[in-house]
Amino acid sequence: MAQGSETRERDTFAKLLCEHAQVRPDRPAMRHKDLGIWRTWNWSELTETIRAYAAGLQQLGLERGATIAVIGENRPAMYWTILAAQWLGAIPVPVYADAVADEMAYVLDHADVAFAAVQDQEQVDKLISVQDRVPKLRTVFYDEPRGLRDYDHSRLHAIGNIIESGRTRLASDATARAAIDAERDRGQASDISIILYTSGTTGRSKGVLLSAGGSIAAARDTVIFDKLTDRDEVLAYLPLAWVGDHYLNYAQSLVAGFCIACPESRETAEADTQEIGPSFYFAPPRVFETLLTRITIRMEDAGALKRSMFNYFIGIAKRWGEQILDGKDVPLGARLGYAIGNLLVYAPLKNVLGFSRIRVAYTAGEAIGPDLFSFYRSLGLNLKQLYGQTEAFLYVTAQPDGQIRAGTVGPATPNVDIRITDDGEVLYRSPGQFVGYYKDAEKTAETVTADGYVKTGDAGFFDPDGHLNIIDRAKDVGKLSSGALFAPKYIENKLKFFPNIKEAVAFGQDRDFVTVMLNIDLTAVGNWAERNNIAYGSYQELAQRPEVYAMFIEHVAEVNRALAAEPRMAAAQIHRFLILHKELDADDGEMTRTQKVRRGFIAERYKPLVDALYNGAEAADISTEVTFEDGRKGVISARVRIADTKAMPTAKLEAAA
Amino acid sequence: MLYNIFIDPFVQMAQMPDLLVQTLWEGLVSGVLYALIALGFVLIFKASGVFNFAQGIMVVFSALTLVGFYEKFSAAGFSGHTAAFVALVLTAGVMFVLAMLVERVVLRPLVNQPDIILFMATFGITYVLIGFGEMVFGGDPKQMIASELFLPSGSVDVEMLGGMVSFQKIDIAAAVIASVMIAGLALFFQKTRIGRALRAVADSHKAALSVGISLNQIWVVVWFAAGLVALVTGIMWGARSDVSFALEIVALKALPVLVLGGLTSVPGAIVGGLIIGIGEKLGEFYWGPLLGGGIESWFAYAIALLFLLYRPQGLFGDKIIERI
Amino acid sequence: MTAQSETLLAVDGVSLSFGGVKAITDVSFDIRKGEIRAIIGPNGAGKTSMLNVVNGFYHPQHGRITYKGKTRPRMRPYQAASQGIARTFQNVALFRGMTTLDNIMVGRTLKMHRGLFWQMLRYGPAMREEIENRRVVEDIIDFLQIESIRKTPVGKLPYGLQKRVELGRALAMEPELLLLDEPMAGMNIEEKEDMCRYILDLNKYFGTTIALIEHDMGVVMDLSDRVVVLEYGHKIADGTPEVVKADPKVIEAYLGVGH
Amino acid sequence: MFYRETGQFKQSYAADQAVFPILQDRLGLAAILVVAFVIVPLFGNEFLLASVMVPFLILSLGAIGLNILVGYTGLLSLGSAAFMGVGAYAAYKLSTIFPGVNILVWILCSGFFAAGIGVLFGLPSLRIKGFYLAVATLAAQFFLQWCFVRISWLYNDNPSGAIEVPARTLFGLAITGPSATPVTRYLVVLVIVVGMTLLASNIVHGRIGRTWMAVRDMDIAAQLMGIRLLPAKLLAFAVSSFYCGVSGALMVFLWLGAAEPSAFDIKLSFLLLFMVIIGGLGSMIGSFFGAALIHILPIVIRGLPEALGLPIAAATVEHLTYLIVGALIIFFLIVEPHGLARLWQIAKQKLRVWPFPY
Repeated sequence: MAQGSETRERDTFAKLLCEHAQVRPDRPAMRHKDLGIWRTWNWSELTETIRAYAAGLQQLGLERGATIAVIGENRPAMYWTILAAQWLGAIPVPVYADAVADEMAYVLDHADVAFAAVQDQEQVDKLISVQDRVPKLRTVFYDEPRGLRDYDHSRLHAIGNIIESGRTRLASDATARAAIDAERDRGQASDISIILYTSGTTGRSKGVLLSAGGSIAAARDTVIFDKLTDRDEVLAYLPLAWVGDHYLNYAQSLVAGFCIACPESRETAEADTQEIGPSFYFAPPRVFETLLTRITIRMEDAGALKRSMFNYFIGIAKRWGEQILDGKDVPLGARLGYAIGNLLVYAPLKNVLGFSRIRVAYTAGEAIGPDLFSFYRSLGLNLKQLYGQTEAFLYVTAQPDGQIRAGTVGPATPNVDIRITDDGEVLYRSPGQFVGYYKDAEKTAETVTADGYVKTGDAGFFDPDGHLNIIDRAKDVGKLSSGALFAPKYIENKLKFFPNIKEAVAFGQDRDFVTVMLNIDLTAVGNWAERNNIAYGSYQELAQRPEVYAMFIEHVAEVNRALAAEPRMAAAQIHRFLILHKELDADDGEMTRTQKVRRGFIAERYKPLVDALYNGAEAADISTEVTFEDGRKGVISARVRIADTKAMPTAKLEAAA
Repeated sequence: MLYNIFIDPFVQMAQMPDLLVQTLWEGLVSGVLYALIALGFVLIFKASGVFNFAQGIMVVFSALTLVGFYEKFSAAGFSGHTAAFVALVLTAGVMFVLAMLVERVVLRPLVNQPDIILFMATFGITYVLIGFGEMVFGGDPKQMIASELFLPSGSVDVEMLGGMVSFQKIDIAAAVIASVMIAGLALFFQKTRIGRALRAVADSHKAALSVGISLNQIWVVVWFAAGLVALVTGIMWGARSDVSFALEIVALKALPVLVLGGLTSVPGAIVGGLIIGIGEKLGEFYWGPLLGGGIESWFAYAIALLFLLYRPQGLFGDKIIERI
Repeated sequence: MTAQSETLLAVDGVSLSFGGVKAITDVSFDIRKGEIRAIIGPNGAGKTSMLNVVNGFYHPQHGRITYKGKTRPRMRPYQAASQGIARTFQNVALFRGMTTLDNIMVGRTLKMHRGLFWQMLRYGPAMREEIENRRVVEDIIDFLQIESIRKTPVGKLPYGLQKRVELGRALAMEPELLLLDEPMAGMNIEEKEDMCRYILDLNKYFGTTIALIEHDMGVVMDLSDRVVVLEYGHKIADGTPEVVKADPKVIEAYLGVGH
Repeated sequence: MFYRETGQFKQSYAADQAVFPILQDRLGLAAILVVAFVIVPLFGNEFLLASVMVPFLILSLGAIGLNILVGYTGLLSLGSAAFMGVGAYAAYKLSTIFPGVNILVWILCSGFFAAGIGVLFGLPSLRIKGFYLAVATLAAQFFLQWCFVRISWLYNDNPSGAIEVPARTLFGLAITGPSATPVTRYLVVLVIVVGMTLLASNIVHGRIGRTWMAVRDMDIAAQLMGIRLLPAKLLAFAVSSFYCGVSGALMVFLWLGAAEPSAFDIKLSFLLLFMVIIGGLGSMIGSFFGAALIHILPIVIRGLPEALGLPIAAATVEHLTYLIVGALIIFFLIVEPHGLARLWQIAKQKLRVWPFPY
């Protein structure tokens, strides 16, 4: 394999790929569970595939600078498309596979895509349905041929066929190979390597332009930071269009040379995690939360003996686990107890979850409950937090091994420079930071300061150890009418730590007191109801059961107690709450695709409820329009009860700063 | 050879009809006893769907218990007849306790299990009964207290067909008692409330439940009835030979009888018993010598097997209809 | 729709009775290659018996069955299977002690030939054969989207999935004629939609001829090319869904039973 | 708990279809084999080897045979002892007619005779099912046993009516007859049993095994899959009887040394059936569990009074054994009708999902 010396520059992903093919040709590069077994491609096979794919795509007219949409789940063909496009200097634009046609049309149109590579018939159908709104879209490639046989194939190509034709072309024509390699070598650090569309907490999503050199530089820093090598392995299950997947799996894999494993299907992702046993893992707090809820529920069904053993050793872990993980000195007895616990509980538990081989795990995206965070760490899982955003190509801060504190997100990652403005907003400058928003110079200018810092929109501060503390979105940190600090997210996170509470939305801006809307967690509460013989026919019915309210009053009171203990937050205790009759849902626009609540939208949508929360009513009627899974719309109405809670006596204020 | 198999036996039958009658009679008597054992099986199978392998051992066990009680009482100075009848009543009591125990310990916990599991459980009962019986009564063969129970002995010799045919009185008594027993059971089924309930259960468990019959109660009754049948069988059989656990193997003979008659049919059990009893004796007497004798041990099964190939559900069994 | 002229199976004047009870009386109809043929009718109309006749489980007293142009002699079910007729059952008839994978693998029995010797060694040709057939089965698993229950014993599966596994088992036989006995009974709307899609895909892409019994009239009208209507063992109508729907006798039969 | 399966993924169907796909199972199996092949012969005393292990293994083999028929194919048989007898007598005749051929060859060949007879008696199984079939197999039991008594050619007209095992060697080492040491006999039996278990396990995991299970679970559906019932059932009878036959030959040649026809009476058939049902229908390992329970438990019960210094008469112990075995059968059926193998499976599943209960 005679590659040009240019590949040594390693400034594009395609060049990195070819370097791996030379340095570690036989190490696994990608796996996919397909038809029941794990297919594996090593770096040399992967490189050949990508080269052929690039050759095929070139033939179909994909050119340098053109954009190509990538719509699908985590499957090799999708990653290949990204790589092959980058090889040709084209710009991949991953799109959320579960996006409704409307959202998809906007992104495709905005990104000027003429090509789209999609997973299956479902996505092809979606594209056909928005055809007239994406006039530039010419050609669609698909991975799974099933159901597509009778479609008009003049503009439709199977990815497998493209790769095959590319292979044939390369094999039959010696110059073709040189030409395609030359195309790769034309790539340079300043190329735009990908456009990632942000989900946008407000307004339309924006296309974040990232450069090849920047992306690779950023990934290289964190690969060194976490000592990732080609022996590592990840299971790719995060949405392809999200910066997390593109960075943690794709970019880091190509920099470090480790293997990406793609699950068989969404339903099997968990089982596949256990089979692969990833060594590097990322999950948003929500996933860890769900897992913990399930652990708790499953353990509740265990026999008394096993349960008490479990609880006993979890107790030991809580007491000593984190200290042992951080390499601190602990008494011999504790170490022994922990070792037994590891044998009986921690290691088996991690095994069942597929976490046994994890060396480094991260969570981000939302604040994680301190107890939740410690729970996993105490089991010996090296779970850390990072703080980042798409514009930074993910990392802004990350917790180094051994310096973990639950409340903070750690110091700036290597080569990242952070500044905090006078009004508390966090700004940064990072190697991976974006080039700009696609076709939106105005927004770009709004976001980037004159001296090259990027505004995060988050409020935060550094603690004495230099670890960043994020309070909330800068614009969301508000005040009660009394002038006391009101950080809604902070309160919501505290509530959401209860396994029974799935979602919380806090209100209080310019009001006299704080109120919240809650979502029950159907699994946890349903289980609880079953054990307590509480009958219910639907989500709505369960949510409005007086027993559930009674339980939630307890939960809220506990949060109030915690708030009362913190001088800055004591005034923001929850006075009234209600349990929503339906689950907040991204399809209804109540949450973002990354599952963040859209507080403003909710306040508007449920205005009658918000009013009732503040006018002292005991219940309120509401009817809302909802979108069902199949896209149909309907209206559900309900009468929602409202409960009052006691404010806790505030802690002595003398310590308040 | 062919002559020996197909012609000679019949020639012999024709030449010595007295011997034929004698053989037929012996076959008839053992057939009656087979039928009695089979009857116990059928009772239980009909009412609870349990293929009670222990029926054979219950015969032995009841006979041993009877003799055991008798020995205790006569040793305590009771007169022969008194002791025998007190022992009889007590044995019946023991069979009732056994029925209760079986229902409580075995059937109730195993309700709704597949047939083969219940079948195996009755193997367990068999072993327990053997172990318990031998522990209490010892392994030696015992003499049945026939005369104490006013059962006749000796024989009636009738001159007929140019020879003497000898009828054991006890055999005649056995045939009579068996007939009375069967008639009694038939009445019980037809006329009593429990009998009707039993039939309801046999037809459909659900139907029985819906008319308010306790299945558990039924089981006890049925097992008790089977126990009484076993007791009678044991007395009769014991009067003809010794009472010992060697009888167990004879009890297995009830299986071909059942197969022949159909598992759920009382008349089937009787007819099957007679066919097997007579066929076996004829086979042994006329064809056995050709094969070296002793074919009684398997001849009954061979008859049953051949018959099954022709009619898999037995003589009186319900036709098996496969539905899909 | 073009290849539909050729008749795959013809039922000609078939009558079937069980000990005097007439299940089917003088019914004739045909199934054309590549079509989806529905058999409908009220309960007890003889629909399932009809399928049982077609795959050789019941032997009709009168009438003739012509399959692939040849009049079929009295045959056993396994012969029907080897001639490319597969079916599913009204009440799921899976092998409950086995996993999804093994159940579908049983459907490959006719395609596997290695004898006891190689099976015993589970090596060489036997293993190769096992793997080749596993591949086919995996394609079916993929087609029916049942990856996540591959190794689950079928007895533990919910009803809808059991039906899907049963379809998979029938597909594993690579049938030319697939008989489906109420494939959607007891399913919720979503499961029904899935099942419809599978049936249509099968018919469309693999050219499998399908005869199905179904109660859900909507499904029948959507799926089938032609419909036979039975009532009390007699054929009362036969034709395209539109024709059948408009037939007064059919309307009466269905209204008669309260539909 | 000891199952740490994270990271065990299969890259080929061969690996995925393996009989033991989980690493820990393979390790456990290896450990058991090491104990069986090395530790037991090294440290076991004569009693353990000759009276516990050898019979246990031989009975396990018979139970596997019966399990193939009853557990995998769903055909109830009460005649397995007779098929063991066929094997024993065949091996005896062959080894006395052809003394020059190694006895192990004849022991294995005897299985074919048993298989042939098994097929013959399996013929009715097409029409007969369930208990009716059990009765049909009883015909085999009593008929064959009668043959062993009446056909003197089978036991070379030995006046005692028994067969006596001639001394034979393998590589110069006595393996049968009085001079064969328990260790040698144990190892020979072990090799045969392990080897045949492996083969049986291969069969039941492949097409044939699936065919049998399909016939067992739903014979009508099996037919419609193209399975012909009679050949499938006859094959089950053949393989089952083969195993029983070899087990019977081993029983006479490497365990008892001599045997009368009564050695193969119906009680042995029942014992095998207990082993299969208590061990677990349709499970290889269950056959071993069952054999262990039914064979070793009475030994323990018999040894217990002595060990505890209780003066109990031998006869009483015998009766107690009956009583206890009977009670245990009922107990196990109530606790787990699907046998020890199911308990084992549940335990294994619990260990796999530990600390979770399911």
